[in-house]
Parts: sequence; C-alpha cells; structure tokens
Amino acid sequence: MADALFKIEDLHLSLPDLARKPLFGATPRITILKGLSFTVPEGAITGIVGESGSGKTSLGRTLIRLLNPDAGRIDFAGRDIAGLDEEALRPLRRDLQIIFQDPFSSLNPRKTVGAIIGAPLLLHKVAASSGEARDLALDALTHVGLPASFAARYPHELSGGQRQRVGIARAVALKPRFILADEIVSGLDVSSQAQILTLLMELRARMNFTMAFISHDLSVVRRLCDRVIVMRKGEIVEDADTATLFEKPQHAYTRLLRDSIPLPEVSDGWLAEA
Amino acid sequence: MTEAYLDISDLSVALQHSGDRLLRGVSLAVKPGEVHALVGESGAGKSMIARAVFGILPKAVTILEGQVTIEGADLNGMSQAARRLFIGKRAAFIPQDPLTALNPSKRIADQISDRLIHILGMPKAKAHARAATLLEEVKIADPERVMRLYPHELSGGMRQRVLIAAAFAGEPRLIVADEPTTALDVTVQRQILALIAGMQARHGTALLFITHNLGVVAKLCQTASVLYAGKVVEQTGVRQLFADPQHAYTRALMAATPRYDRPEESLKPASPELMGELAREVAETDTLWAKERAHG
Amino acid sequence: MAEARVIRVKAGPRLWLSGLWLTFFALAAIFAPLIVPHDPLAQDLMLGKLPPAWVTGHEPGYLLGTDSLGRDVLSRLISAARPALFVAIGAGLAACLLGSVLGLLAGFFGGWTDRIISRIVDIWMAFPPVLLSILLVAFLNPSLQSVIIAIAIIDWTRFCRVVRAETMQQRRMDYVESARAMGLTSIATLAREVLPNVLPAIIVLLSLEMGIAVIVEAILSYVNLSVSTDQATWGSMIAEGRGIIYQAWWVLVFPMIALFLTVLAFSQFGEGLKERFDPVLR
Amino acid sequence: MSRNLLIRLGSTMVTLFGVALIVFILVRVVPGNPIAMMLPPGASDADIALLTAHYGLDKPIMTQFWIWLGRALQGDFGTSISLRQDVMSLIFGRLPATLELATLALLIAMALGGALAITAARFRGTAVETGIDLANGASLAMPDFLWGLTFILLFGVLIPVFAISGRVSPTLDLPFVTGFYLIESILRLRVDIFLDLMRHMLMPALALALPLAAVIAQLLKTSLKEAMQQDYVMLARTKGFSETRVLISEALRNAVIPTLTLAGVQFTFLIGGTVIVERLFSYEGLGNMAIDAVINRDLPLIQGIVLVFALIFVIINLIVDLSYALLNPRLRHG
Repeated sequence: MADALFKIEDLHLSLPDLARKPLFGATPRITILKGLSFTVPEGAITGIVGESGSGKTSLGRTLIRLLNPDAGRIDFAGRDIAGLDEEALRPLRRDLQIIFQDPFSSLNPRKTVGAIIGAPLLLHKVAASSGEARDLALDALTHVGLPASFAARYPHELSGGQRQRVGIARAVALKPRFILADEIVSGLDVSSQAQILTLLMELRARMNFTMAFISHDLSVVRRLCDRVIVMRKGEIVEDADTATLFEKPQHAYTRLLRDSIPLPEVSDGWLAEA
Repeated sequence: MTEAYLDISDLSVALQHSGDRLLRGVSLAVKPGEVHALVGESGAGKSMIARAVFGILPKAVTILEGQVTIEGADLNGMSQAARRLFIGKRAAFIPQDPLTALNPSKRIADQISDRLIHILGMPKAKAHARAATLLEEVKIADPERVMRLYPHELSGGMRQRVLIAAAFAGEPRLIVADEPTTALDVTVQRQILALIAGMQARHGTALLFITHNLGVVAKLCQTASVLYAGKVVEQTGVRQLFADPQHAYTRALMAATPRYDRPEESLKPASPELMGELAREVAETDTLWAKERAHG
Repeated sequence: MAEARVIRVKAGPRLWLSGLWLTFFALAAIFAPLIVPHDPLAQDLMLGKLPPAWVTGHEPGYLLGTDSLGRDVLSRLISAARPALFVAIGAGLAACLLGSVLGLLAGFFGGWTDRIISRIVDIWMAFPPVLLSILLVAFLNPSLQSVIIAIAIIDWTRFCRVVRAETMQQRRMDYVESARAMGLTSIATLAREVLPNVLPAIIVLLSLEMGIAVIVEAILSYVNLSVSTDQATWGSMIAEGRGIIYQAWWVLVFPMIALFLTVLAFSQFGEGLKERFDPVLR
Repeated sequence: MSRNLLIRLGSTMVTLFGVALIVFILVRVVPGNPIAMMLPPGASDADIALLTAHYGLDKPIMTQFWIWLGRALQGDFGTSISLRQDVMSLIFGRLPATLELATLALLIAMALGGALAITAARFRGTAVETGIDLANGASLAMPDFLWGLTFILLFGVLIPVFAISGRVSPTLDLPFVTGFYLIESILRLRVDIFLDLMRHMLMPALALALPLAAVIAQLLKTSLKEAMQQDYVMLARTKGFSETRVLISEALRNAVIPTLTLAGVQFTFLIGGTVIVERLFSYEGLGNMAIDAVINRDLPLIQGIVLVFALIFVIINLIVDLSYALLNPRLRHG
C-alpha cells in the first residue's frame, strides 16, 4: 500500500448557521463532519462520494485548509496542518491545489486566461519572471488541449468545458503534490465530461500528483478512482478500493447508492423496486 | 395504429437576427399511454422542442416551417392566447429545477390549484380538495399542512413531487417533462421516476420525457428520438436502440456514458473524426434545406 | 445575444456625445477668463435685462442677453463652469475615495467591520443631504473648499452602500476562494482579485457623483451659501433669474440648461465608459 | 418575525441616538457664537454672559447634551433664538405641510414609476421599452431642483395654470382645525379648497416625485424582466395563463420585493428634497423653515428640525423593512 500523503484522525468540523444569527452573541453552529478517520494514499486518485448534505465538499475544503476544523489531526506529508495559521500555511499552498465545480464562477471574469494561470506561478516563485510565467502558462494550456491563443482571451469568451480546462491548467501548472477536484464534471454534458476525465487521467499518468475526486456520480468514480470513500450525513460509511466497493459493498447505504443508478440497458424490475 | 396525441412534423426553428437554425426538420409523435424519450446533450435543442409544443418560444426565435398538432388540432393556426388556453386544458409541463420552478411567494395549494380554478373553471373549494388528494398520490405526508407551506420550506425532492402533482392536477392527456430528475440525488431520482411512471400508466397520459441520461431512457421509456444539433438522427423503439444503435452519434453517446458495471468501456470521448463527420452531416442538411426552400 | 448588441450600438454615441459636452465644459472652466466676450462681473445699469440675440430689442454683442444689473449672461455662464468643475472633481473624488474604501472593507471582511460601517452609514443617511450640506457650509463659512468638504462628507455613503453590496456579491464567487487557496493574503485578494470586478461600478458612480456635486453646488449658491458674490455660479444666476422670471426669463433658462446638460453628460459618461472598456461587456 | 422586529427596533434606537449626538456636537463645535448674533451690536460682555448662561451654553458639552437630551425626550427642544417661540410648536406648525407634500409626491412617484415599469416590461424588446428607457435616462439626470424650476417656467409663467408660490391662496378662509389642510379638505368635501391646494402643491409634489419615479421605474422594470425569465413564470405560461396575467400575478409580486429596499433608500432623498423644493416654491413647510434657521444660525431650531427629519427617515425605514418582511414569505417566519 503506497504510504499515505494524508493521514486524517478523528476530524471534526462545524459551521455557523447564518439563518439564525442573533444581533449579539455567538451564532449557533451546525456539525458537518463527525469525527472522520481515513488515509489518502500518495499517487492514487481517491473518490469521495455522497449525496447532497453528506459533507463531502466541506471535507475537501478542510483537507486543503480552506475551512478550519474544530478538532482532529490532518497529517499532510508527515506534518499536522490542522491547526496552522494562514502565515504557516502559505508555503504549503503550492502543494494543495483545488479545481472548482462551477467554471463560470471560479475564473476571475476580468482577467485573461494567461494571467489566471500565470499569476500563481509568480506568487509561488515557480517562474522567476513574468516572461517565464507566460511561457509556463502557454505550456499548461497545451497540456490541457487548449490552443496557446486562448491566453489572451477572457473567461466569458470560452465554453464551459474550455473553462474547466483552464481551471485544471491553473492547478497542474504548479506541479502540486495534491489536487482536490470538487465535482468538476457535474455541470458538463456527457461528451465534455468524457473529454475532461480522459484529460485528467492522462495528466495524472504524466505528472503523478495525488488527487481527491469529489462527486455524487458513482459511475464516474468507478471509472476514474483507485479507492472510494462513501459519506453520509458527516460520517464515513465505507472506505475501500473501488472494485471491492462496487462488487461486494459492505454497507447497505453503499448498495442503495449503487443500485439507484439506472444502467443504460433495458430491464423491467428497476422502477418497480424503487 | 392508434392516433398520435402529440404530432410534430418537420419542425424548423431559427434565431431571428442571424437565421441560424436551432431545430432542423424535427418530426416525432407520442401516442396516448406511450412514454417517448427525447435524448440529446445540452444545446441540442431539446428544451426548444418543449417550448415549441407549448407555443412559448423566446421572442428572438421564430418558427420557419412545420406543424405541431395536439389531439389532431393544428396549433400553428391558433392565436397565441387561444393556443395557450387550448394547451393549458390538455397538456402539462414538469420543469427541471424544483428550486426555481415554484413561485417563492405563493403557497403550495395555490400553485397546484391555479390551473384548476382559472383555466378549467373548477370552484376554489373543489380545487383545493383535488390538490390535497394529488399530494397524497405523490406520496407527500400530511398534505393539509404542506398545502399551506411556501416552497422554501420544502426539500428539493418534495418540491419536485409538488410539481408532478401540479402537472397531473388537470388530468392532462399529454405531459412534457424536461429533465425532471437531473437536479436530484440519485436515490431520490429513482423514487421520482417510479412515481412519474406509475401516475403516467394509471392516467394513460402520453409522456414526452426529455433527458440526457441514457440509463433513464432504458428504464422508463418505450420509444426514443436521438437529437444532435437540432436534428433527429435516430428514432426507434428503446430495446432496438440499445440492442443495435444505427447512428454514429448514438453509438458515441453510449460510449461516453459512464457505467459502473463496465467501467473500461465507458467514458470514451468522441474521436475528432466523428466530430468532423457530424458537423459535415449538419452542413449537408442545411444546404439541402436551403435549396428546397429556394425552389419551393 | 441580440439584445446586448443593440444596447452596445446605442452606447457608442452615449459615450462620445457626453464626452464632447464634458470636454467643452472643462475647456470653458479652464480658459474662462480668455474666452468670455465680456467681463462677467462688469455691471452697466443702462444695459439691464437685454433679451437674447434672436429676440427683438436685443443688443449686438450680448448673444444671450444681460441680467438686471446689465452683466452679460453668456460670460457669466462660461465663468461659472470653473467653480462647478472644481466642485465636481474635488467632491466627487473625495466622496469616492472615502466611500469606496469603507465599502470594500465592509463588504469583504464582514463581521464587526461591516456592522460598524453599516451603522455609521445608517446614521449618516438619517440627515437630509441638502439640509446637512447647507448646515455644514453655513458653519464652515461659505467658500468653494467648504462646499467640497460638505458634499464629500455627505455623499460618501452613496459609494459605501453600492461598493459594499458589489463586493459582497463578488466575495461569494469561487475565484476569491481560489485566490485564498493559492495563498494570497486577504488584502492582496481584495486588491488584485475583487477590486477589478468592483471598479466598473465605482467608475459609473464617480461620474454620477460629479453630476450630483454640481447640482448640490447650484443649490447652495441658490440659497447664497456657496462662493462669495464676486464669482458667478449657475446657482446664483438661477436665484437671480427666479426673482425676475416675468421680465427676463433668459437669466433663469440658460443656467438651467447648462446645469442639466452637464449633469446628464456626467450620468451618461460613466455608463458609456463601462460599456466601452469593461472586458465582460465588450 | 418578532426576532427581526426586535433587531430592527434596536438598530433604530442606535441610529436615532447617533443622530442626536452628532447634531448636538456639530452645532456646538462650529465657529460663530449664536448668542452674539442675537443681541444688538453694542451689547456688553455682561449681557452676552447672562444670555449664554440662560441658554446653558457655558456648561461642558457632554453635560449640556444630557440636559438637552433629557428635555428633548419630553418634547421640549428649547426656544428658537431667531423666532423667540417654542421650537416644538414651530415644528409641529409646519410639519403637516411637509408631510402632505411628501406623501402626495410618494403616491405620484409610485403610481408613475410602477406604471412605466410594468408597461416597459410588458412590451420589452420593443420601441415602447426603448422610449421609456430614454425618458428615464434623461429624467434620472434631472434633480428635483431643476424639475421645480422647469415647472415654474412652464406652468407658472408660459402657461399660468398653477400657482408658483405658497401653499394655499391667502384669500381663502380655512375652517380647518389641524395643519393637514389637504386631508381635511377631502374629509370635509371642500372641493374648492382642495383644488386650490392642488393648484399650489402639484408642481412641488411633481418636482419631488419625478426623480423617485424614474428610479422606481428603472429598478422595477429590471427586476420584472428578471422575474419574467424565471422557471415559475414559464411554468405558468404552460398552464395556459396569458402574458399579462403572468406578469401581474406571478412576476410582479417577486419583482416588487427587491425594488422596495432599493427604492426605500431613494425615498429618504425625497424627504430631504423638500428642503430645497419648498424654498423654490416658497411653500411654508418644515424644509423652508430649516434653511432660514441655518442662515440665522438658530441652534435649537436647527437641532429640532434635523432630529424630526431623522425621526421621519427612521420611521420610513422601519415601514419599508416591515413591508419587505410581509411581502417576502421567506422572512415572515424569521
């Protein structure tokens, strides 16, 4: 078993319930993660699946410390980053990259594609000069299958699938150790989804970064991921390698999730058993 | 061959200012009690067909040619108001996103009974009673309480059930459902699909089911039309479609669809050659169509 | 898409027409002493209330006629552009700077910063703007500087409200989250990522505010609280014209037209600039 | 609902206290000794000291504030320096005139703005909408000050239909008990007085109303057009409802909510606008008196008027917030 890039122990997270915010005093909080423990093997793609409200997105955001956990250890490459403040986290940010779900909101509308990919390269000193940053950005564009001429374009001039590729280029250009993909194909139609996932698999083979792939679509996870974590209402229901989880699911909820997927072949009983 | 309840023949629709065709001679028919799938990816024009049936095309889009008939009556011949009233009495629509398809400042009861009262002329008390029975039929607990609630007080799944109840409220002979379960979790989707199938069978309604999910087509529908760039590229029975798909696009769509039982064969992106072939086919239909209109 | 294109075509003339008037207004303000046909303050009771050139009984050389003290209306109109421009730029920029910075901070950081700034804005807006400006100017003894200070002190809330709302909206977008994930500090995120998206709204508002500043200056000089009497202003001309409305309507009408065109130009110029240069709209 | 109400009331009190404090300090700290202005030029220092003590202006500022606040809460705002009358009675004498003018202006603005927005939304994409947009664009640049002057010119001088100064013809004897002439003339069915009042009030009311009407028209039209693109409107069309019915019964209700909050802010400018518009039309309202108070540096009167204006502003904000909660079911169960 490859050694773990992430070792998570008893992770707790709660967020303020803004709906019931009083004028003064503390805002009541909702518990989101209820003591999770698991590992993310280095070099593998780990799927995190669950329905809406299962806490999978919050878990992803906590892994790369966009959210502060209430308790528990987040051991990243041998170092506990659960309690680090922004200052201490900054040097690690290069190795903790994220690709967002909504391609329309994750790219700054008033920046060119070249600037969106190039700026982080300068920030983390991957590129020494803006000229070098521009060249690296152009390379990144070609890696994700976009023509170099897109560097001068603005996000609103691109399609959903093309924007998602820019999001991927921004992340992989930094050659990070870990990338979080948060429902990155949920907004795309079938053919763009197939192209983006194939691209992701090629990039992972060439650059072997570790990835956590958050999704509500088990069929996609089955094709893409080496391991799968099934979540429900803030708890881990099952954590196994992908083949075992689909062929011999231990937990009833995993079975329910799998069997709820309509396979593209004609059969009579599926609707009746709903 | 029993008479088709909804019959669209050779429908072409285009953007007014550029003349680009969004629908290219679409023909399809749905018989009473039949569930017909309209399959295609976003941008293929699926929703445009639904809007054409109800006569609510956006202002910037015009009908170039083609007929839409319901119950044998040609809708193009009617005035916009008469057409809306005619359809309002016979057909219903189930929208995609339950979070935006209910009026946020109206109670659930009003949103189910409004068609009964104002279009079908049913007295208010009877309409509200009918609304309550419908909520039971869509398996919503405590219908009396739910009737007085506002949409933001219900879950996504419950709101979709309310929309289904509103659709079946006027005993429609035809229902057009536009991706009614795409916005729902997969476990809730299965219950909603079963609910729609059950009510459709019980009421013998003709159902035009719009989706991009081939699994839903296989489990729910009897016949299917595959749409690419506004053109029906394949139209057949569902068993036939999955057993022996004829058109290259249908095969490409099946290859791209993820499957957990055969992962290695799924998620195959379409090859550039295929994309070029499809583009040529669309261009040919347009030049052919332009030539015919020049002589016609 | 069709609708957007129609508006953009219309935006063209909106930008350069308003731009033309504003350049004309600015040139008048800068070169007033050189281009005025007569000394705007020279009185000549013999030439009192002369009508404009196209009305019978006019006097050649006094294109727009004279006021009750025989002063040339056109010359006063042109020389009044200077205080108006001074106030528009001074008060506009001051209010814009103060209000936008506080709006950005309140909108981006939220929490107590937002509550305090919003409370201050609420209290500030409880004062009727015109009354407060009259109060401030009267007590800061009337001068152009006190007019500028008064308008800036009052109108910064307009910027603060709009910028705060715009910033909060941008704050929710994923690209801000992405900047944080990239390791940018909060201030750097606000300055480099959020500000470019809020700037278009600020520019439109700044241009609008310059127009409002000109109006408030006119109102102040109408109640003779603005600059001293030895400087012609549109407001004082209007006040004088109001008094002799039956005998010399032109003394009132021409400064009104000048005021309206300037305010209209300012309100359209910002909009036109945004449509022309905002990459998202182009 | 009650929780929201408590929060709103709490913040209203804070706002009022803040206004009172600022007005008090502002007027005190500003240069120019009001007392000196009141006495004849030759007055001796002793007289000035005497009068200062009488008005309590010699005590430290904060103590003066608490004394003043204590008295203000019982409605005693002191006596006006320039008019030598009790400030409260002066204000209440003039307040009805301003309230009637502002309310009339508000009704005109809402009716006009609403009608324009609904017409423009109903005929969106056509010449009708572009026409309304152009008219709106121009009128947004016309402040109440310029509208007033334009009306004076048009309907006062060129076509003398309306009166260009005062609130009612001095020749009429008014059998009214309260200061609310307009309302009393309606209640007492005195059509002659009502028409005379309107002849005086319509132009200033229009001058105040048009800028607000333009804002309402623009905001309501934009949110109406947005509402018309929502799924629930499309669903209503498929149910057979006509375009106009869909606009009124489905879209309008949800379009009014966002417009209300934005228009609420603009409405306070209407109240502020009465100051200059009353001056233009020599209309005997609170705004007109405020300008004289400032020019005469009449501190107690200024404080009283500004506080009353602030009170009106705060009450309006409360009404806007409450109606916002009533209209928007999401907040009703807050």
